[in-house]
Formats: sequence, structure tokens, C-alpha cells
Amino acid sequence: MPWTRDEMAAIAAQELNDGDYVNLGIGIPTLVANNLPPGVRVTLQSENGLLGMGPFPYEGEEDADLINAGKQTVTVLPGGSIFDSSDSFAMIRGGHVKVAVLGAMQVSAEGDLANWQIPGKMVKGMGGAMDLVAGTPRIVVLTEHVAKDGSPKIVAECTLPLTGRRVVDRIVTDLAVFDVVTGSAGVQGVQGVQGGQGVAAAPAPTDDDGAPRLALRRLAPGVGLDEVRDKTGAPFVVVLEDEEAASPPSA
Amino acid sequence: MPWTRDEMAAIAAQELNDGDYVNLGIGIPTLVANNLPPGVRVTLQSENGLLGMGPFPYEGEEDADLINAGKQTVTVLPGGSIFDSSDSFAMIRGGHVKVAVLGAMQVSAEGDLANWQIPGKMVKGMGGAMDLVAGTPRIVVLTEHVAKDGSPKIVAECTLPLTGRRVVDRIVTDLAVFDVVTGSAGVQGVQGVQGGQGVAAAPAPTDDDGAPRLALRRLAPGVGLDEVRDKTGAPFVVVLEDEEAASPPSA
Amino acid sequence: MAKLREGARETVGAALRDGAILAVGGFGLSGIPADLIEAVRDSGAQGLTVVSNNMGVDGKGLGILIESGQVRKVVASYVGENRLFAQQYLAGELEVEFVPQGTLAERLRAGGAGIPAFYTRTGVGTVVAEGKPHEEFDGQVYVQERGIVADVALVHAHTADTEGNLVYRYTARNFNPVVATAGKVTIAEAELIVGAGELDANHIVTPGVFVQHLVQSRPRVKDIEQRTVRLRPAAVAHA
Amino acid sequence: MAKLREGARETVGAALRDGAILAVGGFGLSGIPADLIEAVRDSGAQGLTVVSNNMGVDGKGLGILIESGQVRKVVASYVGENRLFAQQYLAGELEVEFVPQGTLAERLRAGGAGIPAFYTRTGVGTVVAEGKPHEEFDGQVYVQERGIVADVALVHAHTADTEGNLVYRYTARNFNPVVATAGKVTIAEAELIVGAGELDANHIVTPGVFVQHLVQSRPRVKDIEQRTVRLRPAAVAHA
Repeated sequence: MPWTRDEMAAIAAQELNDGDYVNLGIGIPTLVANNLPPGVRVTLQSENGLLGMGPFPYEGEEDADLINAGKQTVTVLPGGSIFDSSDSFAMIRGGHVKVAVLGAMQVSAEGDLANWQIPGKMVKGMGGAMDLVAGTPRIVVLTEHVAKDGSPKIVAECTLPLTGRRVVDRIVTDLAVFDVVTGSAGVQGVQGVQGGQGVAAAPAPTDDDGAPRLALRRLAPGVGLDEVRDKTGAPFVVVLEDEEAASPPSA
Repeated sequence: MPWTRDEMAAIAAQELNDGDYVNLGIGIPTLVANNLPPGVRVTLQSENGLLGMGPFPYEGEEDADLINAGKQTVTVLPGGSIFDSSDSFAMIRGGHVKVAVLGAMQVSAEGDLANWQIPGKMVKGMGGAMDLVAGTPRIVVLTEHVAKDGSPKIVAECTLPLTGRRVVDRIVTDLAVFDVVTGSAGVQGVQGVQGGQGVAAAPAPTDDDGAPRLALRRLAPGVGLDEVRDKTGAPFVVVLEDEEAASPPSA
Repeated sequence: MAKLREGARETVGAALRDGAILAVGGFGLSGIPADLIEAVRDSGAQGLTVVSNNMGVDGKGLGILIESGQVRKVVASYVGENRLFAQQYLAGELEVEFVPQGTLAERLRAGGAGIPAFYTRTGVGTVVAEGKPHEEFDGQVYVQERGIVADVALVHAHTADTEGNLVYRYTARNFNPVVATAGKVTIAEAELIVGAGELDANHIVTPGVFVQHLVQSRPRVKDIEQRTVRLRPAAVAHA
Repeated sequence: MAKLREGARETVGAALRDGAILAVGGFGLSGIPADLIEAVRDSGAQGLTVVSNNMGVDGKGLGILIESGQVRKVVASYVGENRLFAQQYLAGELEVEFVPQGTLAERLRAGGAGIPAFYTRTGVGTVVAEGKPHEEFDGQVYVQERGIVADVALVHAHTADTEGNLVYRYTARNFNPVVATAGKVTIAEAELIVGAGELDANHIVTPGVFVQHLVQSRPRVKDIEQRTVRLRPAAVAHA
């Protein structure tokens, strides 16, 4: 059974450590704020110039002068701060905001992200996404596994114009979690998983040129590797990080 | 009779228009603030992060948190503002502060300025002077005509390390006022002065390569052209801007 | 020197010429200089290049300059939902340069700060970096971006003093402070105008040196693009 | 995550290594992080590169790190009257890189803002531009300057809240905000520390994201380098 949007958000939220400064994109990423692990308090940055973004205001307390990057009315928490757009992106470009959770149209096996333009259709612009992926140390993509037409969003190479090259660190979909790993980083030791439901070791992509590659880390409960293979347009290695996610505890 | 320091400051102050934003260097330039023409109000910038600098505080009201670029205790006038050093020099580098009045060790005929270093002796550093001369649209140098050892401060070429190349627009000394002019700018028509006390037309420097050159604009009362020639280490043309300064009104 | 002017229309009209580069503050419809934008429309100036993070929506904010057909080129990071904009763009009547939001903010800051160019990682490997100089620093490749200086800059402040010092309210600040620095002529509108000395010098965001003209904005209900609210917790009954 | 730390000495000692690049706020003796500088001395860290506009005076401010011989290199715009500094410099014990004040401020801002390099007119044609890349933009020649990222940044604020948000008082602000952005680890001392929400979000100058550790500064009489005053007008006698 695929993960719900809240479950996806909760998985992405596991990335976050207490005290982190985080930027959440529009859509599913906004749900991360409501799905933080207990004891983890993060500070939300909104790139239009707000740190310490709070929940939506109570009805009647909306303020046209207090919005987030999605142009939604929001609030500012105690300890929050306001700054201008150049200071906001100084913060982002300088790597001071540690994690960004963003949506995607396409993600490639090397971690390329495309989420701002569909040529031929209307072009809306990249907003702050290019700055966020270029400057933020850790980029988590939170997206449905496939597009509305059923085509894979995780692809060998993006066909849409890029937002950034080799910028994505982790992909959380409704079916699975992938990491984009470089060389042997993160795939040491384990070359497959034991047990589970039809999950078998996959050969590592043969190109060993140091380019990043995809590693499958988690499967949604009841989702098989074959389904993920079918719906994924790029090769990946299987290196589950958490055997409990695929099989019952062995002890 | 040479001009006093206050008279020099008053001449430099004639450069200023009502509403100008101005940066005054340490030494004689600080006297400009007290010698403004009637009806001219200027806003003083101090590059350590203060616009609207006021007079020294009353005794007992000195505040270690409120100093100028010369590290003197000052005040802030109503309508003044505080900003950080990068914003301060954004203001300067961006040309928003319209006039800077600075001291000099040497000024060359082309408007090169040297005022930060004497090699062999201790080097103190340029502070904000290099930024001021590079960014400010109009640079006025206010200095004694000769150094303490009697050597000319206005020279054909600076022998001291430069603060900036071709940056000075006007030089006000105790003996005379010079403009640094380019091509025929500012020297059209007049190639000398009529009448006066031994003041005669000087030939323009022969090099016509577009390089800036010096034009004598005013002489202190009773100061002769020969004395200025003697004490000036660079050629100059004589194009007095204000005949009243050199001779009585003819009508 | 008095900076306070009587009318937005007269002030903008006097500053604007056909073909001018106009930088405008605001993010979406928040913190936009609405009166000054209307004054641009009323000026009738043609062939404008408009530098602004967004282009408003149909009939609101900078959208009214799209409607009036005065805009030749747009430099923006996100043009959102603006049907007329799309039409003019697809008809080739409108040139669009997409600039990443942070790069746009920094280009405006650089223009105001006398910095002609800087390097950023943003956009490297994407279409926005195509044709621009690249340089490697410490093993990373960066793209060179240019500062932007506008002929006229328009900003909205919450409170101004008569010296042209500006403070902003919450996220209505956004691009306004950098836009204010980037204009050869900067015109500010403010909801409240007070005397010199009534703003705390420590709290001023835009020092008056950047502002040439100041007008009082007229009262209006500010637009909200996405009105999002949460439910109030059930009221606690008091005896 | 609590940012508030107990002692300046322990906090600085834990962050500092031999050979570290240290950026320090302040202008002259105004707004310097005096407790944190003493903590650097007490840490005993050697071979430091110190980036700061000034180097204090003999025995005061950063002067105490010159006295203790912990500084290998200085990056500054003005080193003022510091005899020991001069001695060490002339004896070749101290390397000095002079950077124009505005270029220094911008290099620190750039380092903190992820900008590896930018262009400026400042210093073109002088020794500070020698050996650096030059480029022409719109007919003007500019020199390329590099961003500075410090291992540890030390700043002094007037008031902080427990989230690490900082506000400064008058010109004690100076380099502190840019230095705060340029540290891999930034340590702030503040005269007054208040709870989250006690500072107006609109007035915060350094958002807490830039500050990793915060300490309460101990009470001290601040030094004034040039005490300049004017005479009070004669008191008006009142009946």
C-alpha cells in the first residue's frame, strides 16, 4: 500500500534534526511541518524573507503583509525574523538553511532536478527553486512516484529543463525512498536485501566514473520491487537502509 | 595671504548643494561641516555605518557605541540612520554618496591620489579611502599646498602608493584651487586670465592624449602665480573661474 | 531638500521616459507599490523593461501594465497566473528573461552597490547559465551574473520619514529594499509619513540616501492571493 | 536546540583550532566582542589568521592577541596605532593583507552569501589590485575580489534572544552583521539576552540562523578611542 502524503511527509521529516533551519516547497513538502518526530523542533524559512514561519492565521487575522513564498497568509512565531530578499537568498546561497524539501517534475539518476518549466506549455518561472537546490546542503525531493499520465518521474536523464544538476540527495515518493549516492558512499557492504517480499539484489550500474547513482533505501509496505522497477525510469541499486521497512524484525 | 583652514573648508563647501549626501575625511575636511553656505543643508555619511552624523556630544554624553570613521564620539541627527559596513560601502561604491572631501599626501596632475601609505615607514592601511575615491562621483581634496618639509604635494606623478587612479576632481589648498580636467572640458574659451597680480596665461600641457590635466581655478588673496608654480610639482593651465578672486570687480 | 511630493502620477510621470528600465518592489501582490504602478500606467510611457520578482495577476499589480501594453520586456523569477501575460508572451509581443529569485535579488543589490558582476552556483548546468561566463573557484564551477541598475525604481514602504528613510512591515519588505538601492531615481510610496527623528535610527531599513522622491500612498484594501487560515480552537466558556 | 552557552572561554575554546581563520566584528574598539577575544587568548590557539577591520590598540581589543603572539596573519583595512603590531610586522613575524574597508565588508558578506567572487572598481590601479583578475564591464575596468569564509566568527550584539537573533546599538553595529554571516561557526556575545519573541521580528538585524553559540557578555566600561565633545550652551537660569 503506497504511503499517504502525510506518511511521505513524515519520512522526509525524519531527515530533520532538532534545531535545523529548513525550507519547505509548495505542495506535499508543506506537510512536513505537521509530521515532525517528537522532540524535533525546526525553524522554517520562507524565501520571501521570513524565518520562524508559523501556522496559517486564524480566520479574520490574515495579514496581506505576512505571506509565505507560496503567497499564502501565514504567521510568524516568537523568535522569528524578517529580512529582505537579498538577505534571504544570502542565507540560502550561503548554505545556512540546512535542508530544503521540494517537489519535482523529474529527477534523474544523477540527482538532476527539473521542476520549473514544461516547454511548449506556459512557462511560469523557477522562483527560488534554482537558488535553493544550488545553495542548500541537503535537498530532499518529495513527489508522487509517477506523473498523472503514469510516466516515471524518476528518469535516467531529465527531458525537461533543469532546475539544478546533481543537486538531489534523497527522493521520497509514495512507493519508495531513494538516495542519490556518489561512488561507494552509502552503499558499502550491503549489495542487496535479505528476505522480504520478492526484493532481490540488483546489480550496481556498471558505469564507475564517479557519477552519482540511485540507491533504493525503503519500500512502502506491501509495495514490491518489481512495481518500483516498472514505475522507475532509471536503474538503481537496492540497499535498504532499514530492514524493518521490508520485513518483520528477525528477533 | 594663504587661506586659513576654515577658509579652505568654506571653499570646498561651495561644492555642495542643498540636500547632498557627503563624506568628509579626517583632518581639514571635517571643518567643511561648519562652513556651509547659508541655506545649504547636507547629510554627512560616516563609513562605519552612519548617515546623518551630528556634532560632537556634550561632555558627559559621549557614547562608545556612537562614533565616526575617525573613531571620534559623535551624535546622530533626527532623520539619521544606522547600517552595517557592507551596506555603508554599498552606498559609497554605488555612487549614492555624491561628494567626498579627503586629505592627501600627494595628488598628481592626472588626479591620482596617494594618501594611505609611506613605504619604509609604518603602514597603517587605507581604511575606506580607496572605496570612497572609486565610488564617489565627485572627489575634492583638501590639503596644505606643500608637505611639512616644503616639498610639493601636487606632483606630475605620485611616488607614493596610490589610493586611486584618476579619481580627484578638485584640489583645494591654502594657496590655490585646481580642477582636474579632461580634454577641453572646463577650459573652453579661457586660456588665461586678464589683469590681476602678475597672473599670466600658461600654455596648456602639450600632451593631447585625453589624459586629465590640471587647471588653476583660484588663487588665495595676495598669492602670486609664481609662488604657486614654485610650490607645485606639476604643470597646469591657468583658467581662473572667478575673476573676482584674483582681481577687483571691473564694473 | 524636500523629498515629499504631492502626487504619485506627477512624480512618476516626470521621472519616466519611453524605453526606461523600471525596477519594482513586491512579492506577488504583497508589498507592491500599487499607487506608483498606477502612475506608470497613467504616464503612458511605452516600451518599458520591468524588473520585478513577479508580474502581478490579471488586472492587479504589474498586471495592469501588461493590460495597458506598456511593457516590452520582463525580467522576473515567476510570472504566475496571468493569462494576458501568457497571450502577449506567446504572440511575441513580450520578451521575458527568467532569473532565479536569489540571483534577481542579488543582481539588484549588486547594481545598487556598484558591483557590476558576481559569481553564483545558482543556475549552473541549466538554461539560465547558457552563454554566460563560467569560472571555477576552489573546485566548484560558478556562473557570472551582472548587476542591474534601473532608470527608475518604485518601492512600497509602511512608514517613511521626510528624509526618505523607510521601514517595511513583515514580509511586505521582500524585494523593496534592494529595488530602492538599484534606481538612478527611486520613488517610494509609504502608508504613513512621519517627521525626521520619529523613526529610530537603529530600525531604519532603507536609509534616505537611496530615495529621491516620496509620496503618501492612498488608503486601499491590500490584495491577498492565497487566503489560508486555520480553525480557531473551540472557545473556552467563561462563567 | 539551545544556543545559549555558559562561558565564553569554554565556547570559544571548543570551536577554535590552531591555524584557524577567525573573523571578528567591531570598528576600532567600538562594538568589538571583547569577552570572546579574551577567550581566544585564553584558548591558546596558535597561528591564527585574523580578519577584522582593525587590530585594536596596544593591549586592547584584538591588540591582546598580538601581545600573546597567537596571530600569524592579519587581514584588515587599518591597523592604526599599535606599536607591538608594528614591531611584529617589521620583524616578519606577522603577515598583513591590507584590504580596502568596503572590499573587506563585501568579501565577508560574499563569503556568507555563497558568492565566491565579485568585481569592484575599488583599488583598480593600486597595489591591492596587483595580481588579481581584471575585467571590463561597460567600458570600466574592475578587479575581481574573493569572498571570505571564516572557520570561526566572533561578534558583539547589544541584545540577543535565545534563538540567536541579534540587534546592535548605533555604530557598534559596523562589521558585526557581515562577520556573523561569514563564520562556519559563529559565536555571539550580547549585553542583554531576552526570550524568543521579545525582539520585534521586523527589527532583527542578524537572524538566528547565522548564530551557533550565544554567550552573555560580562559588564565592562567600553573603551573610547577619541573622546570628542563640545561645550554645553550656557545654562539658562531659571527663577
